[in-house]
Amino acid sequence: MKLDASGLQTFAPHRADPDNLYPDLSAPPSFDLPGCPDFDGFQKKAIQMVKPAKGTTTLAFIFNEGVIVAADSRASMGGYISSQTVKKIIEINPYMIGTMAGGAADCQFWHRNLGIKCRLHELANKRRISVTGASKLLANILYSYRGMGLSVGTMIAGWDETGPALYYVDSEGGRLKGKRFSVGSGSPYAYGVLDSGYRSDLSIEEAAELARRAIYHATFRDGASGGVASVYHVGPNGWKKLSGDDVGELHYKYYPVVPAIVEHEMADAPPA
Amino acid sequence: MECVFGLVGDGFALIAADSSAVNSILVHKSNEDKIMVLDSHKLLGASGEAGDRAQFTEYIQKNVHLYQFRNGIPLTTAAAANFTRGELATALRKFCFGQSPYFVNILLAGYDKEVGPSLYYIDYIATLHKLDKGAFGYGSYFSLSMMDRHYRNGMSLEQAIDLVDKCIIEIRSRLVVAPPNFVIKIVDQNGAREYAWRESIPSV
Amino acid sequence: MSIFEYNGSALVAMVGKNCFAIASDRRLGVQLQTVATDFRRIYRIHDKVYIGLSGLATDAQTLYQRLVFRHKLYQLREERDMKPETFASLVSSILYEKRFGPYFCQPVIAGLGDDDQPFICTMDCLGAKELAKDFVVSGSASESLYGACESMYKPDMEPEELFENISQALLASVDRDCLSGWGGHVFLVTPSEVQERTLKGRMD
Amino acid sequence: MSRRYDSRTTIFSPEGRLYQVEYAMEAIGNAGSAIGILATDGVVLVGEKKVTSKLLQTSKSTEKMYKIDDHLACAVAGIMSDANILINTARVQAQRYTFAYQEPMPVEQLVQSLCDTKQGYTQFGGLRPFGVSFLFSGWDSNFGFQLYMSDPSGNYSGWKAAAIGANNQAAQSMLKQDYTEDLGREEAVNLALKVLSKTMDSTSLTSDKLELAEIFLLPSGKVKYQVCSPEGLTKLLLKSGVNQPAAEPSA
Amino acid sequence: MALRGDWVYENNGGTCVAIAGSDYCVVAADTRLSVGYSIHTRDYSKICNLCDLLFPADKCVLASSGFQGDMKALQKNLAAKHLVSVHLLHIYQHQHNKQMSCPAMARLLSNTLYYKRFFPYYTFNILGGLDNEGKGCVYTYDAVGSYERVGYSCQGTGGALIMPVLDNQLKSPSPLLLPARDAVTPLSESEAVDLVKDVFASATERDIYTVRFPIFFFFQFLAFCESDIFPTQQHAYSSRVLNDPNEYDPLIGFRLSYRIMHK
Amino acid sequence: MEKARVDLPPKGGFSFDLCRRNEMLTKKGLQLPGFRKTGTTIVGLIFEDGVILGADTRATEGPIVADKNCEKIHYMAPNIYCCGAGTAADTEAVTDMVSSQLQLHRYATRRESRVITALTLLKSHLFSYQGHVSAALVLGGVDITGPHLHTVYPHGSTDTLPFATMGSGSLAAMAVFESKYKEGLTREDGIQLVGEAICSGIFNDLGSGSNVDVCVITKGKTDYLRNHQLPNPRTYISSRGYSFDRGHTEVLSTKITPLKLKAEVVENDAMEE
Repeated sequence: MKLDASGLQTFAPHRADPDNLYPDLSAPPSFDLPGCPDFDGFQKKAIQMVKPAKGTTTLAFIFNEGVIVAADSRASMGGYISSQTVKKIIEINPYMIGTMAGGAADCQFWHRNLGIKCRLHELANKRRISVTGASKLLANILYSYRGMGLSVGTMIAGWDETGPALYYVDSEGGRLKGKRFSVGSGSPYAYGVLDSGYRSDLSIEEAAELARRAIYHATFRDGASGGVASVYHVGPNGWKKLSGDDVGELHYKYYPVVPAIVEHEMADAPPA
Repeated sequence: MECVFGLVGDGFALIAADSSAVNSILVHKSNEDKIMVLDSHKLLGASGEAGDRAQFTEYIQKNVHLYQFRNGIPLTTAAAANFTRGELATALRKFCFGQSPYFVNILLAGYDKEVGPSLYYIDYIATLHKLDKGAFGYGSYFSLSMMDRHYRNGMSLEQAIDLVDKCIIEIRSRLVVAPPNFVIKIVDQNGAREYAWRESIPSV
Repeated sequence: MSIFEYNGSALVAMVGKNCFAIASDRRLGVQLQTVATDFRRIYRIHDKVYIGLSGLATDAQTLYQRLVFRHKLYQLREERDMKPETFASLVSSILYEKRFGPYFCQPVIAGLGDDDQPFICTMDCLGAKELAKDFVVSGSASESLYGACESMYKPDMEPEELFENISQALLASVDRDCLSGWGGHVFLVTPSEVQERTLKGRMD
Repeated sequence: MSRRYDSRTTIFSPEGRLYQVEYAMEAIGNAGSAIGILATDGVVLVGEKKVTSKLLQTSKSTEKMYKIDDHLACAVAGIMSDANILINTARVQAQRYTFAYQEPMPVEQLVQSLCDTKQGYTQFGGLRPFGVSFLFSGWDSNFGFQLYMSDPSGNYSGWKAAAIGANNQAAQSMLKQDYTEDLGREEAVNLALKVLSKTMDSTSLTSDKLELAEIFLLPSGKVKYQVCSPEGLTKLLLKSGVNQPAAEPSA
Repeated sequence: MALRGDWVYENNGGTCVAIAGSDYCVVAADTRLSVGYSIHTRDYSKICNLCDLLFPADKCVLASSGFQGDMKALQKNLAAKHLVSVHLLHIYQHQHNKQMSCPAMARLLSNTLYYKRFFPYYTFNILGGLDNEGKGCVYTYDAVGSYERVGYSCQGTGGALIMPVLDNQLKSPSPLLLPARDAVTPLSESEAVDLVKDVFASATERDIYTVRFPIFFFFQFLAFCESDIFPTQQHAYSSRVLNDPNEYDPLIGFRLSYRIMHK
Repeated sequence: MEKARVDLPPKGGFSFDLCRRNEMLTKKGLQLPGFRKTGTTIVGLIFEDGVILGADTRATEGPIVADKNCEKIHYMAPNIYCCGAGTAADTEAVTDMVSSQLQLHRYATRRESRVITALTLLKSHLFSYQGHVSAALVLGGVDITGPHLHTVYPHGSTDTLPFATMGSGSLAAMAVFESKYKEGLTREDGIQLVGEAICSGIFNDLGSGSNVDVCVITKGKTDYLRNHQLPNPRTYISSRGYSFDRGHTEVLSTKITPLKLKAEVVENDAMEE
């Protein structure tokens, strides 16, 4: 069954060559489907075997100075950590960034795809796409693959005419506009710290510190999060990466350890 | 949906637990006190299936009392915790049909003269660990990071209660099936007692 | 997720020039949630025999308590400490007794035998003994530990160098495992003294 | 007339006595004596060794003194084979308590549980009572240093100083005169040796006829049970001037 | 090996490692193809250099472990796509012999893997080669196309065994750090080859799928260094085949052939 | 109030009290772990004046080699040895149990044990557990009635053969035996053939590896050639090695406890001062 892969239009340069040298490769690429009766069973077994990288902590919130977006950088496959240096905040364009949670491949691919679509929107309409529009594009694509096993939990943050905007989009087709979100296996831990520290009148530095602290606490308690806590700030003239701190060092900054003490225990021998 | 969490402060230990007794989607009662006073200086906060929780905690309470009557001296908190863990572990292996193993997670807080306050985490498969701050249930996700953030060794009672309130507010705002009411009990050198209730709806 | 990975653990024992080192991580977790970061997995049976218990924490604790029970009686009756080889057989028989309902716990035993010959051995959860001359590993990070130790091990290391190698092997391996880590704990035992050190590791 | 009543251990005689228990006490009277003294900073147990042939090769370091647990020891007077059974039971009870509570067993509870075992043999089962008296010494965090004495009837009582075995009445009365509340461990040892030397019928007191064991606290706060070596004992005997002037070298 | 009903995948074992240096990149893989407990062949290369008839893409090499059937299919698919893109470039931008650089090939591989998202290629890939500035680069993938540029990586059944050692030896601060920290001085080429040989020997000891056959062990290195700064038009690279496949390396006791493509 | 039943004197046999809890854990979605298996190639053959047994020395846990040099040839009696394949714990335990039974039997009969006794004891034990005790054994020995070689399967069935192979490498080993075995082999040829069979298992079967153990049993003499061949030395020792200088690992806290040295037992004379 051929799937509607319109979302997949990679705009290969228009071919003038009529003799269609490479027939099958010229058609827009579409997803191969396993020709087996039980598609869901197949997906479950394949995913279990392939164990795509998963597990993460990302958060974003709007405050008076704009939007703060933060994420960790660990990808794990089952119990094994496949990487500690995954870039989970994806720069869609200078005014919009997206976060990656759930399946790493799904997020990477569809964010790249979204970047292409936004660029085309700019070329077609001579003005940057709004965050609402971009998040709607992604939500529609993900919804069209609903039930096929995609796993994406992403936030689209940016600054457009209406000012700072933040959307949460996931692979179940959900799309929520909001001021404060955290996504991923470490999100409840992040929420704990985020909610108690959040004020809309935070300075940029305070907001960045709050985000960094929330990511750090998530990495401390959640096994699937760790690596580097990256913090971005989206202002009127686009996003800017504020900091990237290794959570291993952050821990000893927040909870400094008294220098190594050498303690000699009394010998068991009774007093001579 | 049950939330139990506890922490150790300066000269005291406290346990907070939700107080809703639920059965599938029904809330039978919202002021069920799930923290039992084990003996004069010990609190036992338990979460898990209602039947198991009541049965097992009372079984432990009666045995602890029996020990005190028989030997004249109360059990230390460490001994009570290890005793509870031993009972839970052996109960898991009982062969009585129809009785599945106890499904009960326990936080045991106590005060001893020499050792001071202490808190023990015993999960339903009888893993025992002494710690300064611990939590069970869905609420644990929110309260653990909150406690990590604001907990200091040797906190005063006011600071601790303020932290507990923060946790409760966080649970109420973020947990989908958040229990409305909580009971807080503390134990220090003058004994174990109920400290306060935090009720967001009048108890039914 | 296998039962061995429920709590997460990492254990390694390495032999040096008539000394040995046994090291473990410090995490107690419930699947991905970290409950405590000061969990002790290595126990001292007596001055010259240490045992590390990886796998399900509750079984590790029960097994340790039963081993102390049996070893104490042996000590009282024989008026001497158990040799490591004998102790390994004791552990193997206790594990094999539960062949069809096993303890989910893989012990690593390290000790100084008579005339201070280092002895290390590990078992699977049924008690199949594996005596090694260089190193033994176990836990949820065992695959990484195998690779790390295989490369980093050198025969006849001095105590100080042994400590550095075993710590580097442990830290490098737990940094590749979600379920273990959060610091390290190393016992370096030589005929004249025991050095117990806690390592500063990544806490993520 | 009393013969008819003593064949069954669990039957009272018309005068209200359990003959088998009394006979057991009689048997203990013949065994080597043992003295225990509670000092302010420890408990001292001294015992008289009956069998002292140099050909004897004992597997155990001490004949009269037994360690029950790290914080608990006992001195035995009576039939040794019976004693071994009871000592093993005591050791298993102590480990069971530690297995359940991960704490050392309080001394009185152990003595109580052992005496319950002994009492069983005076009321049911039709078996003869154990011919053994114990002096239990130990330390626990509830009551500090303690000394208990138990006899075949299963009765036990706490003592500041006590004697069991051969001519224990004489030893007991001597102890009553000389015991003072503020005895330190050294004075307690000297007193015990003095009392023992008087009650023992053997001519001279040498280290191979004696056993000395102490329970005290190490500076690190841990309890220590320690048996005194023969050399240490000889020095002690000389120092406390207990033995006869002609201290011929011990055989 | 009877196929089990509808299940079309198999794991042929084996391990591959790649280390990127300042001006070289070492890619190594073992040469055993096994199924279950038995060995199909001892002489199967998991490394392919994606070259095709017209345009030898010598800038990067793909090593992959897992199901070798999928790997063959992936190679053909990738080579075909590469041919199309280079050919089209050739036609429309009049750039002859314009090679697809390693980062470009990496993106192509990621998309190719993702197009099979619902019927995945069961291969765990490593792409090693040189980027446009001639620096070594290694890209590591999961099976459905998530990829990332790293300094070193290893995949396959021995992967978990080798990775901690590489971490320990090649630890460099994460590229995500801000303020950024400069990378630690990478190993020289010979040190890298030595490290790879050692980790492979360790993996061989402990992983039954990683090959170890003392007499005949074909161990293929393909080390690339940027060829000299060649004029845009003329495309030349010098490849010094160090030694012919049968040379017996006394040090490590097995047959070794590696190609160093030098600047 | 003590619970008397903890650790009663062990009444022998298996205790099943953890089964219930393990069942509950598996219901919760946790899988049971695989036990250490000896992938194994074990062989035995009869030669002119006795029996030769051979085994490899690799124990595996799934794809990982758990033990590179384990002993698979177990002592049963001075004149009887037994190679074990299958679950490592089962082979070890069942051979230990039967060897102690044989020892008691020798005390009772004051005669050398017979291979048939060992065989019957093994097969009845394994049969009573219906294969759940999964041990596949090659039992060889020389007794009063001459040399014997048997194989025992986990379910309790046995064969009597002139040459036999078991374990995952048995096919490779049997190929060598089928082509080269002949009656009345000399001792050297026998050992050489057994070594060759084990090596073919080691190289062709992934479950077997490392070294070759051989045991030659003849009338009145048994020599167990542990690590008879070492065909797989570690292939490469990195010239650089991994030396970390002192203090490379950051330490949070150190506690040093001196041990009483065994040499001078500190005997105190508390009464000294």
